[in-house]
Amino acid sequence: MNFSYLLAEIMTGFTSFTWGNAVMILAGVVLIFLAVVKEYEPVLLLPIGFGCIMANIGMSTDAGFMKVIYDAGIKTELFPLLIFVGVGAMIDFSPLLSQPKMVLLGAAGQFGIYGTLLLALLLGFPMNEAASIGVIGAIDGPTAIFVGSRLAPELLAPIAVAAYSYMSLIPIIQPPIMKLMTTRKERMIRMDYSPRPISRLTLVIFPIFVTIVVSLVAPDAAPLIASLMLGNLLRESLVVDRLSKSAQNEMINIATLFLGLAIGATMKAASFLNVQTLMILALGLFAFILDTVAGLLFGKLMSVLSGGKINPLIGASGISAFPMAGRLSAKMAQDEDFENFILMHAMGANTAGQLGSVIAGGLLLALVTGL
Amino acid sequence: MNFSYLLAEIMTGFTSFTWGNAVMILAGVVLIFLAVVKEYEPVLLLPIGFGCIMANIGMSTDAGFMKVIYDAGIKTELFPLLIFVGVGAMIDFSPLLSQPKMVLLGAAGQFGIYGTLLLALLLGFPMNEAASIGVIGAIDGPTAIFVGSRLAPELLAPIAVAAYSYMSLIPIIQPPIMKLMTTRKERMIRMDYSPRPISRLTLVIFPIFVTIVVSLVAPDAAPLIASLMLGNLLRESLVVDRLSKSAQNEMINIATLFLGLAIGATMKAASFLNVQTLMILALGLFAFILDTVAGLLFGKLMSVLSGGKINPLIGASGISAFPMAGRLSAKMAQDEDFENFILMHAMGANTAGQLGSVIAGGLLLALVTGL
Amino acid sequence: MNFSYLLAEIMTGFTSFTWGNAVMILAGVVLIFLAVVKEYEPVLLLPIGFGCIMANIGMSTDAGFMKVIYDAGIKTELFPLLIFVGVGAMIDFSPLLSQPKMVLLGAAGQFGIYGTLLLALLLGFPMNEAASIGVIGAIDGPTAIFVGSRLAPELLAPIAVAAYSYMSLIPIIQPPIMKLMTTRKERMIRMDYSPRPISRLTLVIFPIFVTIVVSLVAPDAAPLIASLMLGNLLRESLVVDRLSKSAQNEMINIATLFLGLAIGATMKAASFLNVQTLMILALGLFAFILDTVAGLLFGKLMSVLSGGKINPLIGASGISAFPMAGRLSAKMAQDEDFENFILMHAMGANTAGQLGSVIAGGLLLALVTGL
Amino acid sequence: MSSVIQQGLMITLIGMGLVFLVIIFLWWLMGLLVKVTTKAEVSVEEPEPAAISETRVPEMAAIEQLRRAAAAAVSVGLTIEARSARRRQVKTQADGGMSPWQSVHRAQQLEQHNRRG
Amino acid sequence: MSSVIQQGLMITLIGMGLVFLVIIFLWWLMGLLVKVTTKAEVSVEEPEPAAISETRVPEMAAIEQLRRAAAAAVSVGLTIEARSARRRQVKTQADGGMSPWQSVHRAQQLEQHNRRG
Amino acid sequence: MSSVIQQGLMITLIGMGLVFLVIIFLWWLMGLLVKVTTKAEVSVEEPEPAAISETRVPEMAAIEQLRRAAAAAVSVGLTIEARSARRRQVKTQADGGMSPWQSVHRAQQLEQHNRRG
Ligand code: NA
Ligand code: NA
Ligand code: NA
Repeated sequence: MNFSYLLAEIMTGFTSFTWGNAVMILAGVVLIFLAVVKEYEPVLLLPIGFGCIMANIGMSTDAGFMKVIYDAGIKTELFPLLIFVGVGAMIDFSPLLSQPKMVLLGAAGQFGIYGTLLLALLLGFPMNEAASIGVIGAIDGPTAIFVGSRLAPELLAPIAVAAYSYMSLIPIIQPPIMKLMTTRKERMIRMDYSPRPISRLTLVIFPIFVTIVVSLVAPDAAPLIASLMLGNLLRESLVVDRLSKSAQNEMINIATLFLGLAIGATMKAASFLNVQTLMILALGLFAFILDTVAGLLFGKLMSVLSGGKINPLIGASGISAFPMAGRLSAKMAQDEDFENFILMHAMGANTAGQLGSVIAGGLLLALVTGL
Repeated sequence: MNFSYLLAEIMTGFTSFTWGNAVMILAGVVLIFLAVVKEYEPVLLLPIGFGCIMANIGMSTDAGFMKVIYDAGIKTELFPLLIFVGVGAMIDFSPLLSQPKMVLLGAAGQFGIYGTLLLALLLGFPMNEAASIGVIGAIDGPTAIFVGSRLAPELLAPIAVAAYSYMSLIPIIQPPIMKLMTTRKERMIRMDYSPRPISRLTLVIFPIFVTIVVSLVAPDAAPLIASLMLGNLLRESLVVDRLSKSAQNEMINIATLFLGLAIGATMKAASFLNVQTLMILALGLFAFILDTVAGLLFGKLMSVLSGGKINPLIGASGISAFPMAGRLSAKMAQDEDFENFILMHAMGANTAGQLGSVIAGGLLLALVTGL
Repeated sequence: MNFSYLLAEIMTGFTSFTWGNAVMILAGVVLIFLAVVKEYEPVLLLPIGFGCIMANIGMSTDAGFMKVIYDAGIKTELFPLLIFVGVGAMIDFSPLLSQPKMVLLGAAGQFGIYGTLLLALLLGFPMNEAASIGVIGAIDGPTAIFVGSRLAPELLAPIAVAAYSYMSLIPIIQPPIMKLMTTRKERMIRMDYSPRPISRLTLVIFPIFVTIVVSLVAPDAAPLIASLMLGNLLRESLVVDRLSKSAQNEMINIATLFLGLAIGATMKAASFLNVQTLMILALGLFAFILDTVAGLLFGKLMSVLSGGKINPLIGASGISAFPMAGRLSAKMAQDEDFENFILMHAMGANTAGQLGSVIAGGLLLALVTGL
Repeated sequence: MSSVIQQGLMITLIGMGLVFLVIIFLWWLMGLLVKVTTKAEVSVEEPEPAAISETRVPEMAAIEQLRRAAAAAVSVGLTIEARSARRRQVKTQADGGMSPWQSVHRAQQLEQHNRRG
Repeated sequence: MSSVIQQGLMITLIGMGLVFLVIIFLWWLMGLLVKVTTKAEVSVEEPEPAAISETRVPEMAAIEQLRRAAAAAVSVGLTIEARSARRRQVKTQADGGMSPWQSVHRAQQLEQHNRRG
Repeated sequence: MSSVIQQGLMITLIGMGLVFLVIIFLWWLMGLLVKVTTKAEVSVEEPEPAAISETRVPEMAAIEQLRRAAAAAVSVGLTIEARSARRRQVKTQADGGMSPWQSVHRAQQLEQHNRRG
């Protein structure tokens, strides 16, 4: 019986611990701090933070139960899709359907994808990695994970972390850009909301149509759009309330918890702590800024074309990041003038951004695969 | 860089689209229409319809996430069994236990299985396929899927679609047969309901006994009966309310949603749109009709033997299709005479039909495998 | 067509039935009886009992759907970990944090592990099996299953059955030992409860600290402690109520149901009914008794050292078995003197026992693996 | 007649025969079970007879009364209102797949839970 | 300019072009859909027109009124209280990711459920 | 003594020793944690001190009072009623695995949630 060997076995936890692990644990603690104290998207940041800690005290996705969860939910793409079913069941498309032109803002908010892709290429990333980084600019977690895990699975950790962290930091990232790019007068533009009536029939047909159209145009985005629209159909059909509620509650909760943990558990110091990760985090921030700028510029263009009837702030909601970006635009307008209530228009643009992100992600996947 | 190749990649959605796909999408839309507007079993028809649409725009069970779901839930037989746990937790066997002779009606309602099997053999189907088609006559979704996927997995799509669609159409299929085969006088027979008291002890022992007996007699049906009776035991034990509620809610909801989607996603035009499918759909309808006729005839026989104390309508509840068939029989009696309240007897026959279907399905599996 | 062969196929259920199966079915019925009538931990005993019946009428974990569930949840260790997330979300560590010395009782309650290990070695079990049997003395289901399935998977069935059955029998096992080992005067000691205030910050930091510390010290226990503390963090963060509720409800319910079924389904007569099993059951009972004795002795020691300010009964709560043991100690004190309210102290010791069990289990795993 | 059809008829005969056999056995078993458990409860004085021997007679009687009351109400001319009320009632039962017995059972269960809790 | 950057620009051009194309197509489709389904409901007398043609105008008007009422309240000097009330209201909407329309829709749904049930 | 038993004793010694070591370390850590976080809250004036420094003292005091009140009630002769009332109370706590502190905490949590929401 070898006592020193036994001691070594007992000490493995300490002997395999590195400074990098300590740094990453600190990063995990910061994420949890942001979640708990600042309440930035705690439902995601808390599991990611905890997963990050786990990864650096021996429970990464390399082996063990976190690998089981990663393989079952991320590799199969099930978690992002289950989350999308739940998100779809939470989305009300009637603000968008009653003012269809808002859908254009959902296209403008995708410029960040390609701007970032180009910058990443310039920085020397190969095409597949550059595209994966660009998709952070879709500003939509499930889309980023879905596309990223197909094009460059080795970069999934920093991409997902960037996507979700910046999304939760939107109330910090967007306002200065909004103030810089719009005049006070523009922000005070009131928008009339006298929408066309939307019938239940429309709301039921819409998700079916969108599924078919987008799946034909961008087959690579088909699973994403189908999940989102399935959730929406469950909601709008009004006849499967049980399923709709399950999708919005148990299903999305559990999928989100494990998605967050699994993403966090990929953040092992050995593979995460490097210059590339820092570059991706910087590029991700760039994507968020570029998206916001493009959205606002397009908002200003629409404002001018409409003869000043459109508040350009709603352009910033077109970036996706549903529903945070929509709420934020409405809040910015109200901060200028408490009577200015543009939430409905902002949510219209925001749901359009959700559609636009999925479409753009699917097309990007097709284009890069097709090269 | 090959631009035309890129274009081809972008256009795959359209180039691979066929007329058959369009027809199947239409079929999916019809199923959703029946679910949403007619409210025929929407919890199942809506996911099946949506799955059917998905299968024909590139998301069939051949690959991708629908294959993951299919392999995880249908191939392993988990989804039908999870659903049965939930169904068992919803069944109250006390009406049956307080009038045990009703259980005979659950045997009569299985003639459709064998009648259809024989007809399918005559039409040239091999034995395993004929038996799979016959099991549509069990008129019970999980049983049909369980037996079908073992005997003839290649026919699972049309079998499951037939089983679930006709089940949701029972309020259309059964009434004309009921009116044709019973006189007004028969339908007006009132049944006294002064049942023996059923103790909690009985209700707890019953599911355990049934599990043991049926598993020994029809081992192939063991998983089905065990799941059903496990759910019932959770319910009747009164001590695991948490588990019983989970089985009746989250578990059955999510299993149903994904079962429906996966079944629908097998309905790819290339493999579904053919004469065989049409024949199976026709044979399935025949099975439903034959079951109803046999049930009613046996009901009439029991009515005569009892000296006119039994309303033959309850025979039609013996086909299974829990709980729709039970409700329908009661409604038909009440339509003749508003004071005629035979719901308890009909539910007794209906739960007997549920047992009979599982037993018959298991025996069929054993017999065909044993040939 | 061979009729006798068909008959044989139909009779397989009976021909493969043995006396051993009958005995095991009876055992299953007894477990269900304890669950339903005596209400001893019905959430676990009922599924285990039903699983035991299933295993002996052809549905063991050797094949079929029970194998699917076993492989998905026990082999991957997911079920015990999911249950721990839910348990963690139910634990309030503030009684422990406000009287930190109570944590010592959580160490004392682990002597049973090693005492049983030694006894099992004396009885001729090899080291890995002896350690697996010893871990019954952790008196914590998930820990026993986690450690047992790694060290001696072939013994998992009797170990898990012993762990859970005796845990549910704690109200019968502990009281006589408590009465025997403490004087009436000791049991009547009142404890003052004027705890230090525990801030939310403390409660949030605590699970993170414990995860890191225990994972470094006992890396083999890392998944267990991380799951438990993740659940606790979900609870104490106060910002992810949705996730916390899902963990405490749907997730733990479904994991518990299937864990119980799968454990029960390993109890096939052929592999379960033997002398070894009886020895393990006897050794398990010994472990429970030894743990209680050690806990009480340590409680008496602390009582003496504190100058009679500590009621030694709370020592019996340090064995883990959260939350039954904590409640029982409080009840015993109250039975002597209705005014004696030591529940908070007992729960402090009980949560300490939960921590101690996980740590002891992890260290045992490391030591035995390191030999 | 081809051999496969013969096989089919054979299977039909054995299959339906066995179904009826098993069902008839269940019939006998159910009768026996109800008889034995009811007798057991009467003869044996168990420690907690209230909890276990709780039969459903009173509730059934209550519902029977309710049914009769509704019938009486109808007969004295309140047909339409009663009908709609009844329909609502029946619909409610139907929706959850619950018989009145089940709902009474549920209520009982809840009550018992409260009593326990 | 390197070939990979050229590829990138190409992809950007095609990608953003297609995104705008698809989105413009959706714009047209949404307009058409709303027009057709609204017309269909007006022209066709369906068996259950109430259930299907239930539009959201009245609720929207109601919320608009609510908004105006709040505004009026503010203008007469109840600024702070109303503000906090409003904030609470907005926060509530925000928390569940629900617009007022959604919540009205939910209520409707519940009501309808009750009507059915 | 056979070698395997020696191994067993060795493991027992190291195992229990380490368990006590780790637990004693946790004891120290818990003390430190409570001290530091309480001090931190007193010294640092944080933006939202109310939300974070919310301690549980008042509730504990309240429950202590409740306990004393019950005791008083018993002493004046209402033993049986109070006992059953108390038992019901204790049972309720036990069932959900919740201490009174936990339930207070829950209430707090709910309240806080409402405050936030
Ligand atoms: Na976007
Ligand atoms: Na049937
Ligand atoms: Na222990």
